[in-house]
Amino acid sequence: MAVKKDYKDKKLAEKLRDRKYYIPDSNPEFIKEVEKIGLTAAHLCYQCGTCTGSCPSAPRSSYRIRLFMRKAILGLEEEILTDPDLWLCTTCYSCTDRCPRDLAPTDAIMAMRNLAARRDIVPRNFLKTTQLIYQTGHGVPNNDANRAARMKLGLEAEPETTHKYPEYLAGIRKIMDHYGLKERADKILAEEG
Amino acid sequence: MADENWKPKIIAIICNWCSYAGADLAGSARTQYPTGIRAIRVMCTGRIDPLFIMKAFQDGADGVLVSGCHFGDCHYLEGNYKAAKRMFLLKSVLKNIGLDDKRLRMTFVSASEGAKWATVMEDVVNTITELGPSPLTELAR
Amino acid sequence: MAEVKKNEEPRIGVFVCHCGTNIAGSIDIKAVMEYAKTLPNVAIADDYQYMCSTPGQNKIVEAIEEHKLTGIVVAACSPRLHEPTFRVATREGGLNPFRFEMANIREQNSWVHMHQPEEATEKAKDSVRIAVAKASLLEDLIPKSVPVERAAMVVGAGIGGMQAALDLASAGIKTYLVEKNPTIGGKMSQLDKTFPTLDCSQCILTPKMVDVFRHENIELLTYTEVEAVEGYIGNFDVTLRKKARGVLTLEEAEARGFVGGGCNGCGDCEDVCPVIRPNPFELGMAPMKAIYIYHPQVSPLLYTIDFDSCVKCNLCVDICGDKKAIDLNAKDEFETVKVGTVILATGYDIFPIEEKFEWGYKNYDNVITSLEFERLICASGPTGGHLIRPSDGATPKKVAFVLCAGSRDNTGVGKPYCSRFCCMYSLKHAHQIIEKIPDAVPYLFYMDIRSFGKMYEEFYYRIQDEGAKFIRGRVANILEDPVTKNLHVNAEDTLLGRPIDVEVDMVVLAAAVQPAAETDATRRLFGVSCSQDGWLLEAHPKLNPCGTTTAGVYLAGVCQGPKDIPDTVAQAEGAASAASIPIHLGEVELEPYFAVCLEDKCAGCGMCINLCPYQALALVEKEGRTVMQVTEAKCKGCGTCGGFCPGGAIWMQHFATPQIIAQIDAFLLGGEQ
Amino acid sequence: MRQYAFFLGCIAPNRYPGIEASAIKTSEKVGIELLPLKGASCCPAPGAFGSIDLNIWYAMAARNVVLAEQMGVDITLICNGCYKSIYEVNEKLKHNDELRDGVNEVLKEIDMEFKGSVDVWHLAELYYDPKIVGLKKIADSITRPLSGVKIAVHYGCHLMKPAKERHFGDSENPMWIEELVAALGAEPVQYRNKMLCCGAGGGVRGYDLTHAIDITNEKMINLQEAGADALTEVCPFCQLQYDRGQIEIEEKFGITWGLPVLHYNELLGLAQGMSPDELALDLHAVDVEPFLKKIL
Repeated sequence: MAVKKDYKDKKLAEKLRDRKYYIPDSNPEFIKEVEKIGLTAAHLCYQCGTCTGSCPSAPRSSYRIRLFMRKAILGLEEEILTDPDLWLCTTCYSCTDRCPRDLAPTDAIMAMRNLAARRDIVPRNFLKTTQLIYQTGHGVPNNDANRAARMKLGLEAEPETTHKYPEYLAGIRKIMDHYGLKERADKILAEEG
Repeated sequence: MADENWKPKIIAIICNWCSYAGADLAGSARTQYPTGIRAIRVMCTGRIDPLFIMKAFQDGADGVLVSGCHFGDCHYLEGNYKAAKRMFLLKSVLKNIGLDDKRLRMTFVSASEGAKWATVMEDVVNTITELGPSPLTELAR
Repeated sequence: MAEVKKNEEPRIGVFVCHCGTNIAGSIDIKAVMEYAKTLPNVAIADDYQYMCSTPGQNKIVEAIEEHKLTGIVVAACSPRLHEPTFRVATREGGLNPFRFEMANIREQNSWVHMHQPEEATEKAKDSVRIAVAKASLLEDLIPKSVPVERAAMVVGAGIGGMQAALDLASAGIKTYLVEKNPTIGGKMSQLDKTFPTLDCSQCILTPKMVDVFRHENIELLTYTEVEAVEGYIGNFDVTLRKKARGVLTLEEAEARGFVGGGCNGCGDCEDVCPVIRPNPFELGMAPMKAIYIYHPQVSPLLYTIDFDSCVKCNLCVDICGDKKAIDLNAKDEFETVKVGTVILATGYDIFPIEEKFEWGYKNYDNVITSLEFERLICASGPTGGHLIRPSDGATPKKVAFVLCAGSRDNTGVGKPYCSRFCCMYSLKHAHQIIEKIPDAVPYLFYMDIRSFGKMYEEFYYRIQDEGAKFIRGRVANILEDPVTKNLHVNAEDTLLGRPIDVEVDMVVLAAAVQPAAETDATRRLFGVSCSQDGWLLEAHPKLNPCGTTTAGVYLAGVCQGPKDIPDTVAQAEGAASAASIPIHLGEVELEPYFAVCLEDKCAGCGMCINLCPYQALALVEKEGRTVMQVTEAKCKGCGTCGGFCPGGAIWMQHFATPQIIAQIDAFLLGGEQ
Repeated sequence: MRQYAFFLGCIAPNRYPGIEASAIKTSEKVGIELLPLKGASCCPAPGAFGSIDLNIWYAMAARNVVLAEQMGVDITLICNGCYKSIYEVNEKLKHNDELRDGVNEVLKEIDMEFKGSVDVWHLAELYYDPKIVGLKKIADSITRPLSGVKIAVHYGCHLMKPAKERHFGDSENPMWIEELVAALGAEPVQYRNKMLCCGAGGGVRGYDLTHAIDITNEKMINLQEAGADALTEVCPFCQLQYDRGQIEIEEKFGITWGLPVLHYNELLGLAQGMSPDELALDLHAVDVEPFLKKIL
C-alpha cells in the first residue's frame, strides 16, 4: 500500500504523493471485466506499441492506447476510469487490424468506457446523443431547413424512420429504459449542470 | 436419464503414432479435460476390427471413440483410410440395430494437437452424456 | 531366460510409480496398489517413488524371481517414454521383454486431471485393470534382426545437410546427398557475412562445398528430388527423380560415348542464350538466361537448362560444339538407391511478407527483405556490394530495420514463433551499413533483442557502440512519400511513450521464416510428423532432438525449427552421429509386431492381400490348401489386415484379437459394477 | 430488380438529403429497388452507445435488423457508422448465442425477436459486386462521364475495419472504391495516409472538436498535396466531418481548404445526369460549384 504521508499542506501532499505501484492498490478483477465486455483477451498484450503507432489520436494528444492496456493488466482501475484521454479513441480500429497478438485494443477501450459509464463517468456529448435518440429516434434529428430541402428534392419532409412513424418510439424507449439509460443520463447531466 | 450418478462408460481405441502422442502432449501441456474416457492403444487404427467395437457395445459401452492420424499422415500410409471406411459402415450397422450412431465417433488428432485432443475428450463426453446410457447396458449385466 | 510354459496360470506383478508428485499428487497410489492386488492373476503389487530409477527397476527384477511372475505391469508415464526401459528390466528379471505392459497414469491421467483426485484414482484403477488383462495374455516374442545397408541419405544440401553428409562420409559411410536446386550451399550461400564473427559466409562455406564435391564417400545428386520411399530402418529404398538438366556432366558425356565431352562450365552457352529471366538466387534482382548457373562460384560448376523458359533455339547446342554437353530433349530420370538411414535437412523459406499489407513490401520500391539486403550488400551480389535504393539507385543514408516482421504474430497472417536469428542478422546489417556508408544511420525497431548465443550479447553491445539507433516499438505501418519515395516508419517509441515517425531512405523487413515449400511432401514420404507450425517433429524436444518417430530418419537444421548456423551445424553433427549408429552396428532389431497367419483358420480368400500397404502378404499353396503367407521383413505390424480378416485368421503379435478383447472386457465388464 | 430494405440512418436524411435522393434514383438505374424500412431509428451511433453500454447498442441495432427480418429482405445502407452498428451487430448476434439470447430477452419486451434471417450490405459494395451490379453496369448507366477531374477516396474506418470482421480484405491499401470512381470516368488519385480516420468517430467530434478537426486537417494537407479536385466517401458522417469540418478548421485554425466533398451516390447521380438541384448540393458547407464547373 502506498505510504500515507499526511502532510498538512494539500499542494505539497499532492506533489510528494507516493507514486509507486503497489499490487494491493490495484484491482486484479478489472482486466477480467474488460475482457468480458470487450470480448478480447487483453491480458495477452506484450506492449509492442503497434496500437499507439497506428493511432490517429496519439500524435496530437497524451492518449496512449498501449498504456491503457498496460494499466488495465496491472489493475489500475481508478487511474483508467478517471483519465479524460479514455474518450479520445476515434474507434478507427487500425490498432485492432495490426495488433500482432490478435487482440482488439479498440474493443478493450470501449469496455473501459463502459466500466467508466457504470460509475457515471461519461462526457456530456455521449449522453446528449442518447437523449436525442430517446426523444426522436435519431442522434441527428431532422430540422425545418432540412425538411424544406427534402421537399424540394421530391422527398417527403420526414424520412421513413421514427420521424414519419413516431409510434415506433415507444419500443426504442422501452429498450433504453430496460437499461435505465435515460434516467441516468438525465441525472448525470443535471448534476453537471 | 435413469440415474443422477450415472456416468458414461466410454472406450477409446487410438493409434500409437498420432492420437496417443497427441494425448501425451495434452498431458505434457497439463491441458485439463474430463476423466470419463479410457484409452486402449493400438499401433494403427487400421488394426481396429469392427468386432472390437461391437464387443464394446455388447459389453455395455455407452460410447466408443476411434482416433487416428490425419489423412495423408498415417504412419503406415493408409491405415486410417481403411479405418475410416470401416467406421462409416459400422455406423450404419449401429443404426440398424437401434443404437444412435453418435455413440461411435472417429476423430483425427495428430501428435502435435494436444489441445485438440482435450477438445475431443470434452466433446465426446458431452455427446455421450447427453445421449444417456446405452440401451444395451442391461444386456451386458 | 526363464521359460514360461504354455497354459501356465498367469502371475502378474503390478508396480505403481509415484513419479515424485507428478502422479502421486493427484492419484492415490496406495489405493491403486491395493486395488491391483484384488485383480485376477495379480501375484504381487508394489509401488515406488521413481520406477524408472535403478532401485525401481530392481523391484521388477527381484519380483520376477521371487514370485515366479509371467508378466509385468508398470503404471507410470507414457509407454512412448519408458516402455523400452521397463522391457529391459523385464528381460533382466528373466522374462521375455514383451511380457510387459504399461498403464499410462501420468500423461493421460494425473497431468490432465490434476484437480479431480478421486476420478483420477478411479481412472488409474481402470487403466491397471486393463493392463493386467492384456499382460495375462502376452506371449514370448523374439525380435527380428535385419541387416542395415551401409549407406545413408541426406535430403537437402544447405549447410546442415552438407555438414551431416560430410560427417557420415568421413565416418566411412557411403552417403547420398540429395539437393533439389542445381547447386549446393542453400540459404547460407546467399548470405554476405555471418554474425557475430563477421566472417564472410562464402569464405567459410565454399571450402565445405568443395569438400562435399570431392569426398569419395559422398554421391552428390543435385537437381534431384525424392520421389518415393519404401522400406524401414536399415533398408530404405528411396526413388529419386533426377530432374531433366539438359546438360551432361563429364561422366554422363563419357557414358554416351563423347569422350572428353560434357560441361566444363565455360559459359559459352549462357552468352548466346536469348532468353532472359529473373535470377532466383539473386531474388529476382539480377537477370539470368534459360541456360544458367546461379553465380560463378557454384558447386558443382555445371550448367542447367530451365525448360519452362527455354525456347529450344539450339544456339547453345551449336556453340557447345564437340563437347556435346547439351541435350535439349533430356527427360527426368529415376533411380532407386538403398540406404540404411536418412537425414532430412530441408531448410526453410522466407514468409511472404507482402501479406502484411501495413509494411508495403512489393508496393513500395524501397521496402526490401533481409535476404534481399544480404544480396545487395554482398560483393558478389547484383550491385557488387553497393547498397542502393531500388527506386532510384541512390545510396541510402537512413535505413530502418523492422524486426519481428511476421514473427511472434498471432493474427493468422504471420507466424506465432520467434524466428530466432533475425535480431542477430539485423544487428549485423546495422554494422554493415555503418561500415560501408559514411554517415549512415540504421534504426532498429525491435520488441526485444534476443541475443542469446555465445558472444551474441557482446555483439549487440558493439553495434550499439558503433552508433546504431534502437527504438523499442513494433512498426505499426509504413507510408511512402509519393514524390521522394522515402518512407515514413510509424511506431511508438514505447520507452518514450510517444508515437514516432522516422523518415528513412530504405526499410529492411526481417521477415519471418517458415518450412520450405517441399517440406510437407517430403516428410509424408518418410512418415515424419510435423508440429502445428509445420516444422518437422523431433522424437523428443529435449532428449532426442535429432531423431523422429520413424526409426532410421533423423533431422538436421531449420527444418526442425528456426536456428542459426552454429545450431544447425551442431544438430547436423548430432543427426549424423545418430544416423551412423545403426549402420555401424550393422543390424537393427525390429519390434516383432508382425502379422502371423493362423493357417488352420485361413480360407485363402486373399481379401487381406490388397489391404497391405507394403505388399507383405501373398497367397501360397500349402498341403493342398491356399493360405496367406507373411513376409516378415516387409510387414510393419500396422494390423490393417488383422483388422479385416473375416475368418479371424490373422494373429497380430502383441496386439492380438484376444488381447484387445480382454482389454475391452476388463474395462467394461471387470471392475466395480 | 433486387429488393433491399433501405436503412437511412440519421445524417443522410436529416442533413444531406441529396445522398438519400441519389441513392434511390441511382440504384434504380442499376437494378436495385430500395424499400422503405418503416420505423427505423438511429443505428444507434456506435461511438455514443457503444461507449456507454455495448449491450444497449446490440439491442437497439438488433431492433432495426428485426424490422427488415419482418419484411423478409436484406438490408442495404449508405453510411459506415450504420454499417458498423447494423452489419456488425447482425453478424455478432448470428454467431454468438450468449449475446443473442441477451438481446432477445430485451426485445421480448417489445414483442420482437432477432432471428438472424437477413444479411446487411453497404450500397457501395452492392455496386461493386459483379454478381449484383458490378463496374460494367455502373459504367453503362452513366450519361455524363466525370472526365477531367481528380477524385480522392476516403474509405472510412467502420467499412473496412476490423478487417477480420469484414469481407473487403486489405484494409491498408484498398482500391475497390477507386475502381467505382474510375467507372464514372473520373481519375482516382492516391494520397498519403489514405486510411487515416476522418477524426469524428468514437464520440470524439462531440467530445473534443479541436482534436477531431486536427485529424481532418491532416487529411486535407495530404489531399492538397495530391492535387485532388474533390474527395468522395461512402459515409455521411465522414462527409459531415470533412465538409462542415473545413468550416470549423477555418474558424479555429484560420486555414481555408475549399475542397468539395461528395458522397459516392452524389457523384454517381451527377454522372447519371442528375442536376445539382436534384442532389441538394447547395446544402454542402463547402462550395461544390468549382467542381461542378469542371464536369458540367
